[in-house]
Amino acid sequence: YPRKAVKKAPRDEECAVSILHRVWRSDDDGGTQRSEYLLVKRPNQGLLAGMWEFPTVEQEELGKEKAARLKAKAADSLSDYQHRSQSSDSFLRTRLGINLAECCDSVVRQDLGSATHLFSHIRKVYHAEYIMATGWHWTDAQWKRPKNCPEVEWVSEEALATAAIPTGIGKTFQLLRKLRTGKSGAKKASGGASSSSQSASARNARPSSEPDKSQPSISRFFKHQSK
Amino acid sequence: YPRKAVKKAPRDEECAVSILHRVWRSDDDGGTQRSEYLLVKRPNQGLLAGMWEFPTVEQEELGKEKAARLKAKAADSLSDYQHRSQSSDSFLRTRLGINLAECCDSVVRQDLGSATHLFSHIRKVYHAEYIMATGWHWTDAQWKRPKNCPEVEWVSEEALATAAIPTGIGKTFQLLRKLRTGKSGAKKASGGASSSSQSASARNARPSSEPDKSQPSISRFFKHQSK
Amino acid sequence: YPRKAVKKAPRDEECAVSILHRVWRSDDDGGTQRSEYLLVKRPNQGLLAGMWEFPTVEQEELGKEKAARLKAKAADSLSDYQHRSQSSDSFLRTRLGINLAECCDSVVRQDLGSATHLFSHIRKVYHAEYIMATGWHWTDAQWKRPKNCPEVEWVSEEALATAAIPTGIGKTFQLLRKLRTGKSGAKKASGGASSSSQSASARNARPSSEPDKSQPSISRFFKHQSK
Amino acid sequence: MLEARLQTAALLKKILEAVKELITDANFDCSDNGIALQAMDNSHVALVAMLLRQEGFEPYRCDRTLALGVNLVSLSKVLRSAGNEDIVTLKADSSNDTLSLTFENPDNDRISEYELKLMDIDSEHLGIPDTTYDAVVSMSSAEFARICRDLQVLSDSVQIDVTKEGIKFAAKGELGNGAVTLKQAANVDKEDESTVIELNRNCSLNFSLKYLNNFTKATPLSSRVTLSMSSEVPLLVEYKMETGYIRYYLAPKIGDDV
Amino acid sequence: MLEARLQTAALLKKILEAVKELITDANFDCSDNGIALQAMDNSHVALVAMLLRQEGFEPYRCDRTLALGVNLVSLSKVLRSAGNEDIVTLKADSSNDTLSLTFENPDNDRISEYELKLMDIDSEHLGIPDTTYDAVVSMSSAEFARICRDLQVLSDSVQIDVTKEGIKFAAKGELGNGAVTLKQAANVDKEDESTVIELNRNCSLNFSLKYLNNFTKATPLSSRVTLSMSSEVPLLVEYKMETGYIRYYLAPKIGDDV
Amino acid sequence: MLEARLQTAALLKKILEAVKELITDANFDCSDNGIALQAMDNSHVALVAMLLRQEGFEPYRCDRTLALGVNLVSLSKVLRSAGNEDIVTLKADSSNDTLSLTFENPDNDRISEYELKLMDIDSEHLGIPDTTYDAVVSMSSAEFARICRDLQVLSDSVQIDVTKEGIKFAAKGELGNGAVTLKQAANVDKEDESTVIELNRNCSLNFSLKYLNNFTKATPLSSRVTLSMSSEVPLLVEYKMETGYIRYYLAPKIGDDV
Repeated sequence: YPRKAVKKAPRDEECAVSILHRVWRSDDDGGTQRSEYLLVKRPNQGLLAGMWEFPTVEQEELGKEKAARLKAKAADSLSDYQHRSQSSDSFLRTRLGINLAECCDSVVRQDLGSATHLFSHIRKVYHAEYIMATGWHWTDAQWKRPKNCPEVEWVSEEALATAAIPTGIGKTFQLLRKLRTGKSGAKKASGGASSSSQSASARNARPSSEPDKSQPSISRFFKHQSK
Repeated sequence: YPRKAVKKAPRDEECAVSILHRVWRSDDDGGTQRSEYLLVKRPNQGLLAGMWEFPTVEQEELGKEKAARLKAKAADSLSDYQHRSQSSDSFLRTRLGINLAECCDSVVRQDLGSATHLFSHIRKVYHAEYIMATGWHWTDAQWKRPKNCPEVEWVSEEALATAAIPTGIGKTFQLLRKLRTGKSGAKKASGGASSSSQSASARNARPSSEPDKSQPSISRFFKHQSK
Repeated sequence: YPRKAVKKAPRDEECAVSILHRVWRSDDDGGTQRSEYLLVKRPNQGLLAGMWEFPTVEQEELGKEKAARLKAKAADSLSDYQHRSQSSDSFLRTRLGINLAECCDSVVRQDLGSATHLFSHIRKVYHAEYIMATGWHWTDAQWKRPKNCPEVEWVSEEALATAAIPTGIGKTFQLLRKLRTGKSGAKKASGGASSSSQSASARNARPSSEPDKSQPSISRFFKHQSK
Repeated sequence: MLEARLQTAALLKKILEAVKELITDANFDCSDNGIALQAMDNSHVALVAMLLRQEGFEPYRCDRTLALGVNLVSLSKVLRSAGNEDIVTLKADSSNDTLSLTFENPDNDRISEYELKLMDIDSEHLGIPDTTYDAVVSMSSAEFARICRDLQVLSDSVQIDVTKEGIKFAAKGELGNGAVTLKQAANVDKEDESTVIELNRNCSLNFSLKYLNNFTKATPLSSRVTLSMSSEVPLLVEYKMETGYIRYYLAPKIGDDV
Repeated sequence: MLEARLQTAALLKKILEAVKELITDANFDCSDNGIALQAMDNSHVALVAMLLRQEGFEPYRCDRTLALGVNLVSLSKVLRSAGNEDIVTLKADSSNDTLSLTFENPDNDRISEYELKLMDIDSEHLGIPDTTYDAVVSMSSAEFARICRDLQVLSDSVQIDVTKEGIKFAAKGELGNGAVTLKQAANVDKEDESTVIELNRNCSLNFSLKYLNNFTKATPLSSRVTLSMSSEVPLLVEYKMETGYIRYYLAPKIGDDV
Repeated sequence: MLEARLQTAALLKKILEAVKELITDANFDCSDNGIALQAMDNSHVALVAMLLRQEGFEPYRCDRTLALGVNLVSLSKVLRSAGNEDIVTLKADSSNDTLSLTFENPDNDRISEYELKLMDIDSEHLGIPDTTYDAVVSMSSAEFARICRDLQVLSDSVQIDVTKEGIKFAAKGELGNGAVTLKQAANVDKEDESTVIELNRNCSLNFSLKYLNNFTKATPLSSRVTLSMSSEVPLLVEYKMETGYIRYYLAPKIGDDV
């Protein structure tokens, strides 16, 4: 095989995904319990243009927030999960206009671990958090969406199965399913702000798809070749 | 073996079973949480006379209701689970006098899939639904039972184990247990009216005891024989 | 091997462990849900001096209570789980000043089965109960601790992992984890006072570490030997 | 009262392996002809009929007919403790609710005795009419087992086509398609492996591979198997033993999703 | 300091297989007599005592007694990488907290060296009194393993009856009952398989099959096993090796639910 | 259009076993040279390159290059139904989206035909530069497999040191440490088992044992394996076949936690 011009090795990227699940009792339907998930539409250009996804804070944003927070109060003790959780909060509030403290009766949050998806030149790690908001009482009118708010939609679990969701994002929902069916050893509910991914149990629970940083990819050594 | 007079091949029958589970905090017992299931006594004649079962809508009734509903509003989009769920609602209300919208604070309903039991000449499919009614507040006095209401009883999970429940009905409770222990891949909570057994996940979750319609029973070909 | 002076064979001891889990929504933290477990410090002398444990009723105390109760109302029908559950109640109330009927909105209790730990001369069986108190609303001020109350502390699940908890007590928390992840066939929620460890399902669920009473230990026959 | 002595436990062990996955409980019907069993599987899709003629036992004594209701899983567990070369004696009594099994090793210095509890099984006999089949194919039982196993990778059902040239097993599925053809062959050297076809009319029928694979648990009983087919009539899969047989019946699949 | 060289790794591998399911951690007590191990299983029900005499090693050197605390699962994992024919050298030092194992293949072109971390194990020795047993039965170890395995299908416990005619193993359970009887036999041709009984008094005792089945992991160490019994005294199950033994002790079961 | 006939299915079966755990989907690139495959594993850590030269087939015909996108798990399932001695014929067509496989038994009375659905796989070729390695070690493939398996007990990674005396595989972990040394040996009698080293410079590199163990799935293809190493360059593990090869590439591990 003759050697050809250089292409870049896949780069790693991380992002924080929030699976926001609202549960409430509808008034107009005999009072049965309802349950929906929030989807956000991606911009109409760029990677995965126009597809629907769970609210996602991209790496760039995550990095900025962390830097700001670190500067403000030397919060180097903030664990990664805590950091991501706060970034997601801020994303929901400022980008989507959702204030978790107001819209519902109670919130349970849970670190779901991470899923990895390989694009042709990006190895993307999706850190997922499950946010269950029970007793959701905001009406559509109460929800003030900011100006630059992307298109959003609440969908049932069934509708999720047929929505045009990118594979990588879909994997985060698999993490939630696994947790629910108890098939994985993923760690269980760890209440709110006190949770930390540093505990012993959390370490074991980390999905094995976590990349091993000491093992370089073969594609750093051999060059991509036009056929 | 000489051939003998004709007996009918086993016929298929379906029914809808509701496992109604009430959970509340008793006043007279230090406020600890209580949990009970509703049983209904079968008539004193006929198949399984006098045995206890979960509230069950038989095939005949199911068929009538469906026809009526279809006529009323061309509701051919009603999924089978939705249909059964509404039939069960109506059974609880009109036959037993239980109005789920009034008797408790909140209701979660869940399709449990189906169990099959073979009687000598009937292959009976029990479609089961789990109805958890939390914050049950009706007293016995508040519960107005209609005239033709069969004998009913609320029993603890422990008592269920010893009650004289027909095998087929017992299998539906096994479906609930499986769901809880997460051993089966049965689908998880799918809120109320929006749930549909047509989703991809539901299809996989269907118990393998589901009969294969393309495979005829051998007893359609060989005749039962008196010994 | 020459035979040496007599040592006692390991004796069996039982105790009742309560894993008290309070869940509430904090006011000072954006209303996110909080979750903590109660630990009690052991006396500064004796076995396991100064270590932290879940509230535990020792065998001696369990025995006394049972005798008293049996005398009072011939309650020989009290199952073992019920008995232990009441002893734990009484321990929480009189020793720690915690009244479950007052401190929170609702309580779910669950028999976790038992774990066994071998000390050099004691085979100790820990019967564990999980007590989840949701809507905890007592402030520290409202909690009146009795005079002889041991040191107590509420800790997060993460902190549990690093606390100096004796191995045997730690095993009871493993029982809770197992139940949550659904890995074991351990029995599921059986509401309050009506629960009984005599049901069929409970029998199967009993951990296999349950000692077989008909099998004597070899150390009853051969004597310990100084080396 | 039944008393039946079998020279090698291996035969009984193989019979149990051949039926215990299809049937959990069944009556062994003992008469002066021998020991028979007929039962549908739990889903009423397949029928198994087994016969061990009295000539296969030495001695055999059965003065009145007896229906011995046996849990086949339990019996199979007990048989696992018999050596293949052990002599087996079965004893039962209408006044008693146990089946007694004695295993003696050839050296006669080891005797195992088991008492297996019997059950009341209210089973119904199906009458199996005599049928002249369109096609009867005799082939290697190991080859049949292998084909059923191989095609199960592709699909749940197999189409069997018989012509005078040979027999073809075909399956279609998500991975792709597959077909195995055995030529009617006079492989004179290897009689056990040849495929022999008696044909009145060409056949093309669909069957559940899950059940066929279950039937092939009988492969150790005979080097040959016979498939007898006519359209709209259950397939007969027969394994002949020296003094008896195991026959399996399975209806063809119907409808679109074949 | 210990240095002990064993001609074949197979012996050490078999010993580990024989004890590692009962015991997870144990001290190897090394002295000028050889290497010994004594430990109760985790539930304190059974006792294992193993001895490898110094004659079994060449050379053997142990100038002062050493207690090497070993995790047997780890040791067994390391031994799995030794060839059966490899020469094994064990080395340890009181100043060091590792056990060194060297495996050399017969061709001497492959050397594996492992350093296994040792542990402090605070174990207590039990004194085992000399006992004159009522019955001592020597039998085929494979036969004993087979009987324990077969009867476990029926029950958790076995009743062993010894008379001068033979030894009988019986079990009762939900499926039914079973009993295997071995006759005291002078099977002159097959010495390894004969059953030889020394009897002072008839015996009838109950034992846990789970533990007996665990003991039979030692079957590869010897073609013969000896069962020594008296009432109300622990059963001794002994497997003799050329230069040592493995002994298991198990108390009879008591009470109603036997 | 491709038509390629292979005398024994065994070769193809072994190749599939050698790659299917690392790679789930891959293109078989067919040209007039033969059939080649190159793919990274799912985590982009290892690279597999396989070549079967046209000389290995009889006949071989491929008039224009074809990339056949195959799910290797499906192909492996289909191959399982081929007898080791069967003659395999592969056929494909650019106008068609299936790969046809025909298996004929040596007696020619059994023909299996499978049509496997193909996929569009958008794979990228990596260019592999020619490298002069510091050390090239030729050794028994079974020995290499055994060492990788044994050391995995101790650690996830192995350090390989090559000197002119021999090659040493070492691992450190929580249980302890282990090292296996093979001497450069002229074991004249057993050529297959000898270790032969060509050395420009001593080497000391760390590799993931998980991947090395995966590579050893190719052991049945050849009695010999060649390890080619230089620092900071991927290890090449090569299994040569009569008319082709399988090569695996794996980068050394870096950083502190080796």
